[in-house]
Amino acid sequence: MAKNKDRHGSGEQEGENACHSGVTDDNGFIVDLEEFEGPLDLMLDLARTHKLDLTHISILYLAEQFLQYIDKARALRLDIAADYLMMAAWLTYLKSRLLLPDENSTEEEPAAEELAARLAFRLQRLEAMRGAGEILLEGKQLYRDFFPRGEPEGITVLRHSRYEADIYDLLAAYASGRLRKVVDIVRPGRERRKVWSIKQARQQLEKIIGFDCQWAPIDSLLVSFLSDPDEGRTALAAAFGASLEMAREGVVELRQDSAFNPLYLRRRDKRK
Amino acid sequence: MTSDPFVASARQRKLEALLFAATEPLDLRTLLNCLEESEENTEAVSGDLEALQAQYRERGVNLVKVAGKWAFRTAVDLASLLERHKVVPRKLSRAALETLAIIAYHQPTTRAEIEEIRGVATSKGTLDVLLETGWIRPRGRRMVPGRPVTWGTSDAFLNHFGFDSIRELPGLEELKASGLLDSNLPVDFKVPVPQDSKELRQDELPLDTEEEGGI
Amino acid sequence: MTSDPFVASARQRKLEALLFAATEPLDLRTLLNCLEESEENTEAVSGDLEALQAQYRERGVNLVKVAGKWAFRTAVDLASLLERHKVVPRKLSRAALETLAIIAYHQPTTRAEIEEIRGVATSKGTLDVLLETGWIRPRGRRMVPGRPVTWGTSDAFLNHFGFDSIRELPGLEELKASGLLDSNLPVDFKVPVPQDSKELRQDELPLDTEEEGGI
Repeated sequence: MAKNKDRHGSGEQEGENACHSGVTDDNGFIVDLEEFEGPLDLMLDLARTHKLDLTHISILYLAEQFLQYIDKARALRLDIAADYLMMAAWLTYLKSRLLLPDENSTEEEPAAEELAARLAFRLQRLEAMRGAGEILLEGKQLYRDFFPRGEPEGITVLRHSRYEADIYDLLAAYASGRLRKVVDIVRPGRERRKVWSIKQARQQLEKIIGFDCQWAPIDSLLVSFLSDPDEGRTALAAAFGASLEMAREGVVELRQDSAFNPLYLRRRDKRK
Repeated sequence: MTSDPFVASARQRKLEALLFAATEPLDLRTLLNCLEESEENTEAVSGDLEALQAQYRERGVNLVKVAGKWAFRTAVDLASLLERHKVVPRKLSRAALETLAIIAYHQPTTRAEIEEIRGVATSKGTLDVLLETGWIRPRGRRMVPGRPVTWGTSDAFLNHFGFDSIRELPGLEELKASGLLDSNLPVDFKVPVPQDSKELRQDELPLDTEEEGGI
Repeated sequence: MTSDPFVASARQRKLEALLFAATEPLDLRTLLNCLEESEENTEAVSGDLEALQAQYRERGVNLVKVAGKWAFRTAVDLASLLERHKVVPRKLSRAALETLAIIAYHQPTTRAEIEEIRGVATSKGTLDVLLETGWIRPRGRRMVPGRPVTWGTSDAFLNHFGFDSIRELPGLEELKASGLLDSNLPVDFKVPVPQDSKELRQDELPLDTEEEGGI
């Protein structure tokens, strides 16, 4: 059995495998559970060793082999993984069911033959998959049996951008851009000019009266400068203060016909 | 006369050039695209590919179809000549090879099903090794509690083993006939056919995108 | 019959496979080595290479001799075939859209004017992208110090957005009605009536020929 030889031959293996050196029994048979990948693997190995035909398998015979093997391992005080012990227990049960007439079998329990068939099927299936894997590896493989071109020029993909935009996106971008600017102008204005200072009002008045010597009502003079009508009140108040100051300095003349009438302002003619 | 030029149509020349230059197998759609041929000519181009395949049949280089795509490959009988180009593949452990076979023949299959067949728990490392080869891929999730990932083979698998389709897996028919591809009992006798189609099966759910590639 | 297999001798097949799989051009000596042919057969192998060259002369793949070494190459006349053109749809950035719209409404307009309207500096990239779309064009130069380029929209712009004339761009009232503009706008808020006439305006100078297309 090549597998056993291989495994034993590899001697010191790392980790958990290291502590189980193989132990040979009278038939030159090696007991080393660590070598197997679970109970099914062990059973397949036993079936092969004993030349059992899995298609017409004598499950009973295989079960006995398995149990013997486990007993041997147990006698040698090897650690036995739980799944092997479970399988051993199950096989003992199966063996008893197969050996003893099925007198008290109930409808719920599958017949012993069916249990045996199920196990035989699982073994066959695993063996088939194992074989399939080997056939796969023996088949043709890239870079082993056939080769692609060694020096392919390759197909260059040239990417061209095609820009997409629809008219709605365009208009929305325009509108929001323009609105942002409007908000930029108005918002700081609102915050800053909520209250006009006298100095601010005076600057504005000086600009206005610079080119007009006619009487003009202060409030209408200011209107053209207000981007926000709400500012009218504070602007007027500041302008009134500024105009008094300017009148005192002799820069402007003020006139009001009667109480609550519009307050007129004009630049004082320096020639007079 | 072996030195007579062998004749190809203009389109065959183009196909030849494209397939020679390509770094990977090309499918019919890509070829049509590259040739700027309309869909209507699918049949004709397909015919040209078959003609080319026939022309190259006895040459040192063959035109083959892998994973539904066309590629030039050296003739298999000349492998020994190309020794120095050989890439020694990483040797798969018995567990990994067995798992690969189970995935290939039983796909889409879950880890639990693989473990059921092998009779042992599959270590994370085994699937990792297979993922590294690029031969397996997570396909989706099985519509059962726990939503386990379903595994299948990739185009790279077909490419590597030179199969045009997963149906070319060796011994597939025999295994099917014997019922050994059934993951249930033989008595059930419903035989799944391995299929690696990109579409999910009825009992599969899509992978969450962020989980793709995970176990 | 184009689908007849074309015939090659055993040695020609091997040469074919060797040259196909090679990662670089191979000289005669290397080929002899790989074939395990003795020096005596140099002439014969050389003859086979020439025969192969003749066979492939009219194909999409040619056997060429470069710097005394042999290699398969795709036919020179099919080079353009090996460039696949892929059109990638791309969305314009907000900045680009806004700049485009400003150019459309305010044309002819300079970069400084665009920046003034947008209130932010326009990156060079934005105008480059718009030039790439083909939707804007440099019209001329504004008659002011520095002679900045004036920008306008092209016929491609009208084409893309489906306008017969630039005057079909919605005006202030339509923009308000569509809800894109707030109805509480300052009184002096204006949306210009766009015009894209080919003639330069009075304050525009022609572009110097060599500068056309530049910024």
